[in-house]
Amino acid sequence: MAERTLTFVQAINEALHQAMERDPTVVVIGEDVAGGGGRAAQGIEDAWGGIMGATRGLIGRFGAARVIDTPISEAGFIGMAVGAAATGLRPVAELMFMDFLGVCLDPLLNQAAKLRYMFGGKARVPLVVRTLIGAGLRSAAQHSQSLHAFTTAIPGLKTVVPSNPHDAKGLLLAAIADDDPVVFCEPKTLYFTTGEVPAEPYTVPLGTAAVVRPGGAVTIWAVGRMVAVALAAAETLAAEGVEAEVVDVRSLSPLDEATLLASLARTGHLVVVDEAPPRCGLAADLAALAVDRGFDLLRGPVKRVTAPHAPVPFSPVLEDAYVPSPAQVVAAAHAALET
Amino acid sequence: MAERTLTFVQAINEALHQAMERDPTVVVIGEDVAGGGGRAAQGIEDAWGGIMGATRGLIGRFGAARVIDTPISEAGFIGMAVGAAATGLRPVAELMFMDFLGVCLDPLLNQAAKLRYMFGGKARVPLVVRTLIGAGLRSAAQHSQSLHAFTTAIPGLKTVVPSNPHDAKGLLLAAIADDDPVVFCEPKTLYFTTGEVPAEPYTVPLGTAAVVRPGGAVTIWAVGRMVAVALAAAETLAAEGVEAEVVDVRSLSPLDEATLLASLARTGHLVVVDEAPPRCGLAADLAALAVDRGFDLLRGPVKRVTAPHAPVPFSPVLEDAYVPSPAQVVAAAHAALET
Amino acid sequence: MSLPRARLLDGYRTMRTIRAFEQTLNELSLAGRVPGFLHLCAGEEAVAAGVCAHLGPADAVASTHRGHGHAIAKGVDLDAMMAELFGRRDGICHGKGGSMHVADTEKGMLGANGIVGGGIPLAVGAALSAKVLRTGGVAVAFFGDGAANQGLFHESLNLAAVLALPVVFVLENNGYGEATPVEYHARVRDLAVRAAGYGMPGAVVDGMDFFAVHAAAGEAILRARRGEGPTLLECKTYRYFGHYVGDPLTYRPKDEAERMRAERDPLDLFERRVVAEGWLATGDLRRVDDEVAAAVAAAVRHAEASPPPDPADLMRDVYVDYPRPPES
Amino acid sequence: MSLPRARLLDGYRTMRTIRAFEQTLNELSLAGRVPGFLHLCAGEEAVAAGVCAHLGPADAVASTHRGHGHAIAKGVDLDAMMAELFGRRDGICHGKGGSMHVADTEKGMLGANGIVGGGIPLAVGAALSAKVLRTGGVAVAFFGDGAANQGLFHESLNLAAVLALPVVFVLENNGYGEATPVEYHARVRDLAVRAAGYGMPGAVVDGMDFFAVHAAAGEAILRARRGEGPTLLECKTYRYFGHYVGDPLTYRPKDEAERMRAERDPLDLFERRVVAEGWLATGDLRRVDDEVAAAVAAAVRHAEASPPPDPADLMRDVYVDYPRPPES
Ligand SMILES: Cc1ncc(C[n+]2csc(CCOP(=O)(O)OP(=O)(O)O)c2C)c(N)n1
Ligand SMILES: Cc1ncc(C[n+]2csc(CCOP(=O)(O)OP(=O)(O)O)c2C)c(N)n1
Ligand SMILES: [Mg+2]
Ligand SMILES: [Mg+2]
Repeated sequence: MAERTLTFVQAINEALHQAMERDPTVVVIGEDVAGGGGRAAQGIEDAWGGIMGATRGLIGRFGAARVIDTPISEAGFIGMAVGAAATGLRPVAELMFMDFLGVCLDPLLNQAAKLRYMFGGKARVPLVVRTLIGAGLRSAAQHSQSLHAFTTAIPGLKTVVPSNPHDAKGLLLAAIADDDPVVFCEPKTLYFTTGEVPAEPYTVPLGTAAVVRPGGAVTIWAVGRMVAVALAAAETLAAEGVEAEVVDVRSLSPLDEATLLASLARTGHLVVVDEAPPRCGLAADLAALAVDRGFDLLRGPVKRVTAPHAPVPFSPVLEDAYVPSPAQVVAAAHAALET
Repeated sequence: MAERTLTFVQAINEALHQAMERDPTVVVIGEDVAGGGGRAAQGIEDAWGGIMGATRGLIGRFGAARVIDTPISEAGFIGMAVGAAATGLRPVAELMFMDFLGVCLDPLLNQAAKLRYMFGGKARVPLVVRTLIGAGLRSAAQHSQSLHAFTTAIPGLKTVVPSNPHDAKGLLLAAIADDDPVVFCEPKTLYFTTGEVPAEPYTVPLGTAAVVRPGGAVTIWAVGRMVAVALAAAETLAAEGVEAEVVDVRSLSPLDEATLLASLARTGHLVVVDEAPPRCGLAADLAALAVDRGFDLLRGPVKRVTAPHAPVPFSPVLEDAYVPSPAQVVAAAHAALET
Repeated sequence: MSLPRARLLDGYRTMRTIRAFEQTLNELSLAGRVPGFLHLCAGEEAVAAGVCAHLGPADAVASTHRGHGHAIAKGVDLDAMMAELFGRRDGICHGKGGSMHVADTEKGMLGANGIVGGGIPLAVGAALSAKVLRTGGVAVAFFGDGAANQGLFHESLNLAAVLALPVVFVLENNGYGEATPVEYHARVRDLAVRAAGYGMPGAVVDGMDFFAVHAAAGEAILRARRGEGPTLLECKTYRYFGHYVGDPLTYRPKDEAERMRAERDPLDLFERRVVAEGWLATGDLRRVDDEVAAAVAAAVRHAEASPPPDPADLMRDVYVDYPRPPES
Repeated sequence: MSLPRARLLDGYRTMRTIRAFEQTLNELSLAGRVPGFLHLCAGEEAVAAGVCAHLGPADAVASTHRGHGHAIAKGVDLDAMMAELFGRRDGICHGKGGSMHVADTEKGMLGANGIVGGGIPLAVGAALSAKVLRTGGVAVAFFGDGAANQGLFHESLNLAAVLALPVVFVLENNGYGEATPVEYHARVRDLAVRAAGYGMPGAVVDGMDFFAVHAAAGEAILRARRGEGPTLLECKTYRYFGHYVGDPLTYRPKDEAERMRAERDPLDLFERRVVAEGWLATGDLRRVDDEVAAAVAAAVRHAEASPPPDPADLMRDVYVDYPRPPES
């Protein structure tokens, strides 16, 4: 088949179309996922299609019964989505920015994640919550957070973070088909990056990491937008004669420990790169995995590259200093190799 | 001075009395912190004094203007406390169970933690949120969580977890005197344990860990209720001839890395014990610290003992299996020492 | 307005079962024979019975921490429920949920809920399913006066109104949220007035009167089934026991509960009415009482005979499917 | 009802400053000279100006993502504000906050807020401080029609009513929350009716009319100052620009904004009234226009001349005091 290039957001959009096409129980719920409040009469139904166009065209194709604009009531509509998931639908809810978890944690933490367990296995909650993460758009402290560790920490939820258009489509289709609640984090600065995306529906299974660059000297585990940062660092390192192996973690929960540790076994040195601040984050989680199950493989310290322990600043110079850079990853690789 | 023994909850209650006595800007806010809706006229003002009595007697002494019963509106009253803290008061808000963070994360995540930074240093938010954590009371999945890693992860917040009555009083007085927002986690199963508590006001500074049992063979970092579990394990290990050093982390953010790493330097072997599930939790965070800054000190894998990746079950046999036990800590110490 | 004899007996049986269940649990809990905390709903039977009389298994209810009555009225098996409260393997949730999470999705019971207000959006979601899947079903959210001050209440009601969903919001106003009287926690006499803020009908009903609840709920549920949208029904009721078993009850006048029991007891009111009207005879009711007493006693025996869960099942049912959970 | 000449000029100056500030920013942003996203409030000037005319520095306001107008009306320095929007060192927040977090606690401006509804409880907290510390101050929460569907709105209003706090809730109903019209997101004509659910007075005001806002806000603020509790004031208003700069505005009729500008513009209405009544002369207003234009131009020059923040300040002001932050 001929190559076909889509942007990240087009890949998401295509996955939503295909999932809704194949399964009439899939519904899309969120603020302005159509836009204009579904005012078909005035011909302005699909005024927005999501703030960055991810849900564009859905209402025209599938109608207002399945593409549901909501009031600004995240706890209400995500809670509704949980209830709907437990009673026969497969809702895909859009939480515009993951920062807004602040106003709607309960339906995820205490309901979606726990219903099945609390009910002794009698419930299924096939819910997907799509949400934007990451800094870089000069949107300051309340619109730039990467809170994927919060949902990874919650037993009963699954969490994925695609790093490219191909995985975005495949992981989203897998998430929608999954019978458990999945938090699907979309790094917003990747939205208009492009990549090859097959036209037919396909899935990237949850619980699989991917080696995106082979190398024998040092392993770099990275997630989301940080995969590209790790790859850029690997280029610099290669120029120095240090071949880094880059692994895209991509499925945070379930975690593909085998692929991660196999890479560590090949290199013995490890850098973990994550866009969130350091405390109790994914980088710490993965470093802990390394030092527990992978201790015998380690020939040096595990170095983490993360955002600092601070809110995301607005000013471009500060924000640029905030987000982990290839240079920081290179330095960390040096430190990891130093022992 | 003669020894004086109080329960954990009495120590909290005494700290609240002393803080309110000394500083008229300290106010206590929460559901039934007095109880009976402050119905002084009917002589039933202090009907509850908090669900477990931590705030008992305050309304009688300081009046309804400073001891404020609220509706069941956690986001509202914790948000109110944030606004009050930014405008001259030192509120101590009670979030009955930390599980309820689900309905009130925003005022902590996006407001209290970030106001000062977003405002370029122009605000102070001297807020304390007291909250119960932990399993053990057969209260099932929504009343038993230990979510201290969630607030530890948030830059701008401080988080402490006392493990005994002495520290409960001293850390609470330090938290109330502190100019930053502090989440004060109270392990509910410790509430009626007793310990020596000086009568006069004193503080245990935030950012200090405590070596609670010296030993040279293996270090155990533990927090909250797990300190006692670690100490029990240390007894068993001592009987085997293995002297464990137990460090009570107690201040999760800021973290006393120096004291923690100094102990690791003495023993070279490490077990981390935490009551929360494993993913992106405090145990992972501390293990990551060890393998980064303490790698050269490590002579074996860092073993974590945590709750499993599951919600807290109701049934006593399951809940007992859920909570980390001294036997698990002993086994982890053996594994940590094996290399 | 009368009801067929069988419906009357059903209503009475439901209320009597709830009463007997709760009284038995109060004793068992005080005697230390049931683990954890219990929130009992004795006194509030007419609400659960009057509302659920209109519901079938395709209809859903979402409940609260005080959820035994709703579960019983929705047809959850008594034996399995009692075993759950004992934390046993044969419990309806295999011992994982306990009192605060009694649930049976097959019966349309979406669970008691430990989060005040937490069940409300779940009911809205069940209503969305009914609407999208055209099942003809409706959903009911039960919640307390205290829950009406949660943001989840507000968002759920507005959302249901905006989407015109088939859901009925049943506010059980028992006068208190924990120790706090409703007169303190809200500055309105009737919380039902909040419905107007969502453009939704609201009504106040005597929640001690089975017939009043039955009539009002019937109307609201019919509206919902017809696709005419949600309703808020405030049922004024009362809990006889404390907030939880063991509550010292320092916050309410000593004689308040006695007065309610004497004057407004939902079972007494029901009995007086049906006997006065000649719809049922006292003997009919006593027969039900006996059957219920036997059933509850049998449920306790069943629960006590049930083995505890297998600790090996600790990690079961966290997910439908999860490749190897992390070690800890 | 007239106002002293100085107050009239102040009110006009505030509105004109907001208008000029927002129009300038629209151009700067479209030209790519300001980083990030901007939510402009042109068209809504009468609300900020009419309300804040009653407030002093001891009074607090909490604002929204669309907060420039509130900040200006509350007296935040124009130069420092503009520098903030440019992300510069001399910004009122030293470049850390930007448009969505413009704040000046010394002026009682508790911040724009990126969380819809997020500022409402902060204002309630400022009111609590005023009450406990007996400062005589009041607090005002500004928020939009969309925010009225957030749980934070509900909880805050009820809490303020229960505690009888000196706070005024100013609902700026501009007809849309993002692309969603209020007719879709709520099933009531006036959101002010929600006040009744909290036992609080609610009023609907023409938010394009400075005098109407001024009068209604004056009354509500006086009530608050007298200890008589909170009020909900719904101001019907309109935003001229899109939700954010760059919004294609596909969701509203093409001529809607033009019609509003032509018929209901708050500055025009003000001018017509004061001139017709003979309170001010057109020349007075043109003089203010010129002064404002100069001030805004100066603010832009100041902002552009200000250096960017020092990257070394990245970790500053996370805490008042924190022993060694974790390395990363
Ligand atoms: C979000 C949340 N806040 C607080 C609690 C603690 N709590 C449990 S029941 C209850 C009172 C609920 O009052 P109401 O809604 O009137 O129900 P009732 O107990 O009277 O049936 C409270 C505060 C909780 N479980 N969840
Ligand atoms: C909790 C939350 N949800 C969603 C958003 C995204 N958002 C920003 S502004 C806005 C619309 C707000 O509408 P309204 O309250 O009417 O204010 P307006 O923009 O009209 O001034 C939305 C949905 C947000 N910032 N916060
Ligand atoms: Mg109640
Ligand atoms: Mg609006």
